[in-house]
Amino acid sequence: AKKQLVIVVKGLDNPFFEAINQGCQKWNKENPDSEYECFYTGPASTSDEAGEAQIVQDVLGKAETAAIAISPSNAKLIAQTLKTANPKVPVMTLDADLAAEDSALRKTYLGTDNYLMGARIGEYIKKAKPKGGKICTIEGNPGADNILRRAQGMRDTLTGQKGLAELKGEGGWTEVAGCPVFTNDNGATGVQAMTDILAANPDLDAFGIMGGWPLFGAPQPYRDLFKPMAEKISKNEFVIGAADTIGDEVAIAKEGLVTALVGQRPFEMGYKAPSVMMDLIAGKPVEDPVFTGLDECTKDTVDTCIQK
Amino acid sequence: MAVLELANISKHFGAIQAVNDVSFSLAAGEVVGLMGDNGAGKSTLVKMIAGNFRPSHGTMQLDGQDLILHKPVEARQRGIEIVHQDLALCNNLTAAANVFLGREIRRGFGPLRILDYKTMYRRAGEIFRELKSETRPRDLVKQMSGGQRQAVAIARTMLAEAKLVLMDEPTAAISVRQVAEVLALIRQLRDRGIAVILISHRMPDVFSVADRVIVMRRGRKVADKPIAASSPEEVTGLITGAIEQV
Amino acid sequence: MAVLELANISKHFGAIQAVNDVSFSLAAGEVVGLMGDNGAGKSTLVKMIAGNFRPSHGTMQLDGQDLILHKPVEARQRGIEIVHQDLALCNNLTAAANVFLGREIRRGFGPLRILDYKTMYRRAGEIFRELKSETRPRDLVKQMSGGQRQAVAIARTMLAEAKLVLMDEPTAAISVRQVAEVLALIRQLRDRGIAVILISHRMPDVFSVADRVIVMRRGRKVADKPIAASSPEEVTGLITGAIEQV
Amino acid sequence: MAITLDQTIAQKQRSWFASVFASQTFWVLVAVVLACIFLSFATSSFATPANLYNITRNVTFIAIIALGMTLVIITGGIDLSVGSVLCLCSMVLAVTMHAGYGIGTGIAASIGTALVVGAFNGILIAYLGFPPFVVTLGMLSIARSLAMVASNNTVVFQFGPDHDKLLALGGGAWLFGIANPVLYMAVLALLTGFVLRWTRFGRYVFAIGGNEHAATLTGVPVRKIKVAIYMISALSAGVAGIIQTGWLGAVTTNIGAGMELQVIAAAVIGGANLAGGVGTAFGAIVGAALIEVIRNSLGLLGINAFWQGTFIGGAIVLAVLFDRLRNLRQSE
Amino acid sequence: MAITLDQTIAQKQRSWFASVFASQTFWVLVAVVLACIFLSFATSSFATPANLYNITRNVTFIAIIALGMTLVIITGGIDLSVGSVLCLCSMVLAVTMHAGYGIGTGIAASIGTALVVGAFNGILIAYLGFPPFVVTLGMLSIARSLAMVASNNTVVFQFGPDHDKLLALGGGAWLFGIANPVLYMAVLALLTGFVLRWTRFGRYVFAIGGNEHAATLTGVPVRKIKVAIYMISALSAGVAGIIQTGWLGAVTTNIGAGMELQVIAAAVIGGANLAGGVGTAFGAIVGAALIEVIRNSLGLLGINAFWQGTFIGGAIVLAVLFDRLRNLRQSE
Ligand SMILES: Nc1ncnc2c1ncn2[C@@H]1O[C@H](COP(=O)(O)OP(=O)(O)OP(=O)(O)O)[C@@H](O)[C@H]1O
Ligand SMILES: Nc1ncnc2c1ncn2[C@@H]1O[C@H](COP(=O)(O)OP(=O)(O)OP(=O)(O)O)[C@@H](O)[C@H]1O
Ligand SMILES: [Mg+2]
Ligand SMILES: [Mg+2]
Repeated sequence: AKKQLVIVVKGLDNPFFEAINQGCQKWNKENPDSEYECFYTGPASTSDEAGEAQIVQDVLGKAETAAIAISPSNAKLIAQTLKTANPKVPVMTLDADLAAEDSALRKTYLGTDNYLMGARIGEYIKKAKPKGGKICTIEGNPGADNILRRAQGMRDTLTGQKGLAELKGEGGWTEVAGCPVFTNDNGATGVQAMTDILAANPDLDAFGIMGGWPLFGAPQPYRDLFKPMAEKISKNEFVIGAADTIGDEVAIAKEGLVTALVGQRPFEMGYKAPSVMMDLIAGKPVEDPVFTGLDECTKDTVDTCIQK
Repeated sequence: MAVLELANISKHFGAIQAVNDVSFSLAAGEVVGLMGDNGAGKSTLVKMIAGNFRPSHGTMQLDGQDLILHKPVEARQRGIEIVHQDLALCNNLTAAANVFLGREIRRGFGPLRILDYKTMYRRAGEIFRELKSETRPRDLVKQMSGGQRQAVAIARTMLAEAKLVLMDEPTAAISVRQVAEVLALIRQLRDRGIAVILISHRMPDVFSVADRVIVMRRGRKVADKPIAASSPEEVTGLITGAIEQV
Repeated sequence: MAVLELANISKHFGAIQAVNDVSFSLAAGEVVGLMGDNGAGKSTLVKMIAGNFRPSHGTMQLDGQDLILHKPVEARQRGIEIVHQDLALCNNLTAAANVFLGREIRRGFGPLRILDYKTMYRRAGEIFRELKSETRPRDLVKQMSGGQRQAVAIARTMLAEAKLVLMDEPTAAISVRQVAEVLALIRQLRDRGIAVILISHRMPDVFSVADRVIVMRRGRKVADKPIAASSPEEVTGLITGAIEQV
Repeated sequence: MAITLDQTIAQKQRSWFASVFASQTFWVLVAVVLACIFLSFATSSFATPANLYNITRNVTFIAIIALGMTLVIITGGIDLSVGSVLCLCSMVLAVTMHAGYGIGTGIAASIGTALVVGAFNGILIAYLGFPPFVVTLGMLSIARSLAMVASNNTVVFQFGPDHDKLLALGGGAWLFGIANPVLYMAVLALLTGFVLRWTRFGRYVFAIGGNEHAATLTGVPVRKIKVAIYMISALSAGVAGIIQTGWLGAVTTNIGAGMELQVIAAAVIGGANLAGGVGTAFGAIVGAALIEVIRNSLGLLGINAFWQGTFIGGAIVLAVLFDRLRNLRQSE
Repeated sequence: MAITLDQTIAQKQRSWFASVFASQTFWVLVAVVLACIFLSFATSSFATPANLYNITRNVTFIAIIALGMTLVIITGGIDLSVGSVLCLCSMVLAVTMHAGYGIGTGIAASIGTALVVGAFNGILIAYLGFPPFVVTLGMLSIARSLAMVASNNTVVFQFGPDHDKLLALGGGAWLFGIANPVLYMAVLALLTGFVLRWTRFGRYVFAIGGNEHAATLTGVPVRKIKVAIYMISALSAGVAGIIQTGWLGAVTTNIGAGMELQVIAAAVIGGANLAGGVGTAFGAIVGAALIEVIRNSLGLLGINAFWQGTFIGGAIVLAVLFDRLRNLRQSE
């Protein structure tokens, strides 16, 4: 059997990680003669943090494993796992990183700068509404670190201050009661909650959507919700900054139902990861971190914004 | 001709030999009292006839044809009705629903036939009246007294024309008045040519209604004789083992 | 002196008047047969004495002291034992475990007392032997015959010295041999000065063992007289309503 | 004497009126109505047509599955696989239509999948005697895994030539401005209620839940009915999946995750008894409605997200409290 | 005659040997052993000390909670809140220690929380007659919500002065290189087994599951025992939470999500009967072991990630198949 370059993602139930898998498979297809193969795995559900740690252990215990790239859903937990496992093979992080103080446990990070991603969403919102207003943040799983980082990036950008957990007028922005909303990575839940929030706060000015679930998971109700507001959105009277460019999201942007999308490049992550891991195995110097880019789409740039 | 004919029937549960090499035959319109100590195997024996268990050994014949039953409903289709010792009632249903369970009366045509509540309540009421039992057809069985439950179970056997009715202690928990009714009912069945096996621990009942008595002890048949040729004392002796065999 | 004294006891369930203004008293060592049609309210009456239901009206006294029971275990603490009509057995436990349920024998000291299986099996075996019942203490109740189950329930009342034993149809499903044993047991209890209320539909049992008979009809007490002054025919008449009241 | 016997036989212990008051469903309905009245006064945004439209539509997915689940629960079973089956059926529909087939083919494939899954569950439970909990827990895992396989774990959001028909089916409002899913729910609820009350099948479902052994002894085809019940349960999940797909306009492999507990909660809150033998179609709808009203109100009232779980959990418990208190008082 | 009666009374229907063969636990154990043997030959990485260390440790969290769950299931109840209670207790421990308190205080606070939650569940179920499913489903929602409130939804990974002690507690291997959690599990399993077999409390637990009405009639303090049972269940979740925190070194509000179904699956696979009255401590461990061995083997065998759910679900069903087939053959 070939030696394996293993990618462990947070959960299989997320199309985002499937894009990483596609990249991984493409690498396999292009490198049939390599002594390595890219192997993709993860727990069934994104919320199964302990399950991911167990899989990491399993992988590290396997003789075939030559290197491992992990997308930690609970950074501290994976750090602890790595500490106890004391792996002999190179370890890197992918898509999500370990905490700064644990960075010695991995050789490099390949992926999106989540804080930057949130900051970019924040910039779009701020640009559209410089004076601020009422905002609601839509988040994913309550424990998901990358989402929390994005939210922080957005809040920091909106206010110009660092580390606020909740906006109470800083920089003109106020988070309304009942927010942030946790969608548990479920499109229907997300869009139902947004509907309720909008009904309860008719004077809301902006949504900051930190994970694209309501758009790509429930595009139709999302359209139903914002079609009546398309006019306001085009005039920047109502602003929606959303993460990801998955599924129907770009089409929604094209219809003018979202102010801006800031997307990651999961395919690129999956495609690049094997090469980076081979470099690590070979002992070559590797940059830390290796950021994959962001795709930013507005109504006007939809046709060109996605890097292929 | 024999309605029912058992030949060398045995049944064991693991190490327990519940019924051991029992043979007898039953003519139409004959009432047989089946007696024996607790655990003698009476219920097990009638459960085999009713299709609840399959015999470990031996053969059964009904009206001269092999009786091989895979499930209880087959027994009923062959004309064998049984009142179970544990009554087999659904507590969450009404008395009428229990009486008609498995043979609901419906009205309407084809696939659109719906339950005919009215007729079932009426018929159930009639049967209870016939049994002189104060049982309300529309009430849930859950809240009924032991005797009312018994009445519901017995009412079931009166729905169809059976060839053979098996009664596993139908008079155990019912009052004098109803015992008399049940015994009268058994006589009615006999007069209509239906064979009855009556399991009972109540000597007077068996002696007043049965034509023959079969006594079992520890799974074996130890006596099988006409009532007229026996006496309560003898049967008691056979049950307890004071008399070995006749 | 009266062991038990009931005054104007009534109990209704919603619209159903199960027991209606019943009074009687019971002396030590007296055996009272409680008879009546199904649904007459016998079980409901003894369940009130055993602490299962609280009377809607009326008062009860035990040994001259008010008897107000909030739960069944209090009745037992006051010396009232009951054999329930539905036997109250746990199918997933052994016969011995059922007999000792709620009063397990333990060995060891203080908090570290563990179940004394050996003694319980032995004691249960002894009681079954006394009852002449072929019941295996180590077997699960689930697979037992009706009579074996009855024996297990009766065995419970023999564990402690009771003042009053209530038996709700203890002979309903057991064989002649065991009926005789149960009746003998009742006589033993009487000789030890224990009062017994025996609910039964079996006229011979009541007439052979009871000192007095109480008949209920539709929740009311319609007769309360010494056995010697009554006859099976009269009692039957009272039960069915042919005789209104005596 | 004969008269009194006749009278007794004609009597019914509890009047119709008393039974209604004794039913949990009634009290939960009261709770739903009270909550709605409260919300209408407490917030300006509750009693708006738009919000009511949303609420009624949101109820339907849980409610439709709860109908099937209620049947399962009445027989004394449980079906933990419904959330995953919803996902699988949605995915089969999406993938089929995405591949260019029409909506008819898509729905047929989806329903067929549901029936196969349900038959699998049912046969294992009824014929091999597996505990329903184990079989459907296994299926929970299997069905979602198959959905991943079917879709290659991608988001499907283009449904081929009949794309718009599908969206109209789930997202439209063809009658009096009532959301289509609500209409489907109403029809299915009436149908379920009818089957339970008026057909022999319904009677058997109750009998099995009351005393399976007795049902077998009296000739009820217990096994066949059980298989049918699990097929109906899976079918209800499939139907909900189809409608939800039409509403959402996209399918991901995590839709319906955790839905099984919500559905069971709805059925149980509505009065179905997990011990078997008790349950109504109307109860399933009322239970689902209560859960949705609470969810909706948390957003409208602006409750802190951290505390929302406490409110939802509390409400689930409270829903049953009414009923318990009444029972306790009565048993005194 | 007297001799035969004595003989009958002394007899036992099924020998000890026959009972073992008739138990589901035995057949699941056989399945676990066969799977381990197969994996030892099929993969080079299964029977390595490191992998065995991991497997045994991974089993423990599910297994410890399954012990408590088994008690609940024996009484005929169910506890859906264990995953959330684990999360809440972990969080209380983490937050307390993070605030600078010692490990003793932290554990006390955590255990205290578990007992309060368990008592709440138990009192509602035993004294107010709530259905266990409803109460613990509500608590599932409430406990996780409280964990969010307690932690402000942050990740806690610094446990104050006793940080290292906590990590050693959960992550160390103090005896013969066996992971600490495994030792705790073994002790708790023995304790549970002892309680069930040898104490009056254990006897009452079975009695309640067998026939609650009968237990009440015979003077078993049914309500108190039920409260105790739900407290023990929550406690087992709390203990698992403490150990898991020590192992993971970080707590988020996600941990334990969905665990309830796995735990119940473990208990049921190990032979506990959801209808009540049947279950063993050993079965809980064996059930948890089977689930973990399957999970572990899928990774080692390199099964495609999409198909893993199918294997896990299939295995859950298969675990019970052995037992079913044997039963079917016997009932012929
Ligand atoms: N399903 C079963 N599995 C194992 N043993 C059984 C089963 N059913 C009955 N037995 C055993 O078979 C024997 C005969 O039982 P059966 O019920 O036939 O007795 P019976 O004569 O009807 O007694 P009773 O008068 O008490 O009803 C008993 O020892 C009983 O324990
Ligand atoms: N818990 C209850 N709820 C409502 N009604 C009840 C309840 N228990 C008994 N009843 C009703 O009360 C009446 C008296 O019942 P009870 O069980 O006392 O009769 P019984 O004399 O013991 O009859 P049997 O000889 O058949 O056992 C019956 O009509 C019965 O339906
Ligand atoms: Mg019998
Ligand atoms: Mg009675």
